[in-house]
Amino acid sequence: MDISTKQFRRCDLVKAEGRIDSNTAPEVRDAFEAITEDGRFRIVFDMSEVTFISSVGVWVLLETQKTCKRYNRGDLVIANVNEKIQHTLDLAGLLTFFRIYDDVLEAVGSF
Amino acid sequence: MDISTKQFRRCDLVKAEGRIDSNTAPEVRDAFEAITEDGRFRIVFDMSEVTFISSVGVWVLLETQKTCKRYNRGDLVIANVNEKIQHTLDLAGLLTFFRIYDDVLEAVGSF
Amino acid sequence: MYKATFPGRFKSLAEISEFVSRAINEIGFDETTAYMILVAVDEACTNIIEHAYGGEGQGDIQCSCDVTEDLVKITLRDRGEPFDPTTVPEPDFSVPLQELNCRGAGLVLIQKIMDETNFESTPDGENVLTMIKRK
Amino acid sequence: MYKATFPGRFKSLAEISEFVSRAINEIGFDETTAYMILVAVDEACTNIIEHAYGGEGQGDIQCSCDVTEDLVKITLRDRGEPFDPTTVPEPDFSVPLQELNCRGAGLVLIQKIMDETNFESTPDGENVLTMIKRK
Ligand SMILES: Nc1ncnc2c1ncn2[C@@H]1O[C@H](COP(=O)(O)OP(=O)(O)O)[C@@H](O)[C@H]1O
Ligand SMILES: Nc1ncnc2c1ncn2[C@@H]1O[C@H](COP(=O)(O)OP(=O)(O)O)[C@@H](O)[C@H]1O
Repeated sequence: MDISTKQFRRCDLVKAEGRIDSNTAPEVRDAFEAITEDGRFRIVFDMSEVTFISSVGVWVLLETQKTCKRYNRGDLVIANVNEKIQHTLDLAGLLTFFRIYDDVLEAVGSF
Repeated sequence: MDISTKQFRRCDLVKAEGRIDSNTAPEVRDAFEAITEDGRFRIVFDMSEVTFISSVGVWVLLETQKTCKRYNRGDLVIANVNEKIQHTLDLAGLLTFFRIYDDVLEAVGSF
Repeated sequence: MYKATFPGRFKSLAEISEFVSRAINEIGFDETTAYMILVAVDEACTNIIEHAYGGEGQGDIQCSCDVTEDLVKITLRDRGEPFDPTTVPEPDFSVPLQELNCRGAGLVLIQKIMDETNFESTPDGENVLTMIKRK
Repeated sequence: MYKATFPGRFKSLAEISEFVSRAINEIGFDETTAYMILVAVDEACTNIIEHAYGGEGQGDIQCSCDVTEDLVKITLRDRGEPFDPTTVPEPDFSVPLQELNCRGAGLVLIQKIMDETNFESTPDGENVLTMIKRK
């Protein structure tokens, strides 16, 4: 799957395109880990081009969120989450673990 | 002229639309002053919808830039400057006083 | 009646999704419902690969979709370990982030998305998960 | 030959710009050159209002555009204070930001943009600025 990352002064932007399922979730995790293992814990995840996410994908986000929020050092926020994905997070009872922004600019500007 | 401002955590975004000439430059100055007088000195000026700027408009930007950069407390950066405006700044010999970004996201992310 | 067999690999998930999507297309679910059904199927197939087969490449997943005017019945069959979902306790996600145990949302989603789910392990070693979604 | 008179107010600047833009349209300058001519005209008119008239509402600005196949000649007339641009020293902008004196780019721009500029104050109290831009 296509994943791009971009480093800003105060946060990193990760954008994934396509399906995040058991097959592709590891690639997303690698992208996040490349950032957190570099000691940066403020991440914006742009989901505008994510067409599908399963619980396995959600767990990758939440493992990353745990890493980011530990010691109050950061946050993983999500931008451009479509209704269907938002509904999935909500049904699973996991929506509350994320700050969600309407667009990437708002999300980057929040750090 | 239409001017909108938006406050982010680390900077303020100002967007103006239309002509910035002797007639409208005071409105732009007011928008910047509302921010700097509030004690915020990191400003992104989105020029994507600015169709024209005269030297009077450029001076407003530079007076604001002086205020922002004083005591090293901030910066006025510009985003989405079209070629014609860039050429104007260049011809006047005033281009070097600004950090210019390709888009607002880059500019906001730079703070 | 749509029926197809897929190798039990994570790569098959996108294909199974495509297959189910085509099958339920004609019944005219609203976009969100159609999408959520694909989530349930993905969760179920992931569980088959991960838990019933204990990993990729251990066996096939057979998927069939029965579409009537006002419902779809999706059946998934595998030949992995038998399983009784009623033995799985409901996970508690209303905990602080750092205490969150990052697993166990799959069954929750399947149950919340589908109107009926039934799991049976047959004597000849087949596991049959039937899921019904009404319009 | 395009000719029009505008009140010496900053509000007129957009209208003058429109007027000159229409006039130079037919000669087919590239977009940037056409735009830069409008910058020069804006600078000159701002100076007339601000410096020749000493403020808004003190008199008119007459603008005419002579368009030939390969050049435009723009003439601006006012009846304000006479002025000799050669007496204005060139500003130095190559200084640190905080030492920058924020004025004096108008004449610089006019001179750099136009191919020829000529300023005359006639005995009957008219100031005539002629600016030529060749294709
Ligand atoms: N098809 C299956 N075969 C065997 N065990 C299963 C199956 N599906 C689910 N399970 C068991 O139920 C548990 C909960 O499943 P699920 O809610 O999908 O979460 P997860 O797969 O993330 O653990 C699994 O950890 C597993 O022990
Ligand atoms: N039309 C004019 N009539 C009288 N004085 C003028 C005129 N144009 C320019 N000047 C003088 O030349 C100076 C430089 O003009 P300019 O480069 O346009 O910068 P600014 O108007 O910002 O001072 C002005 O400050 C003014 O003293």
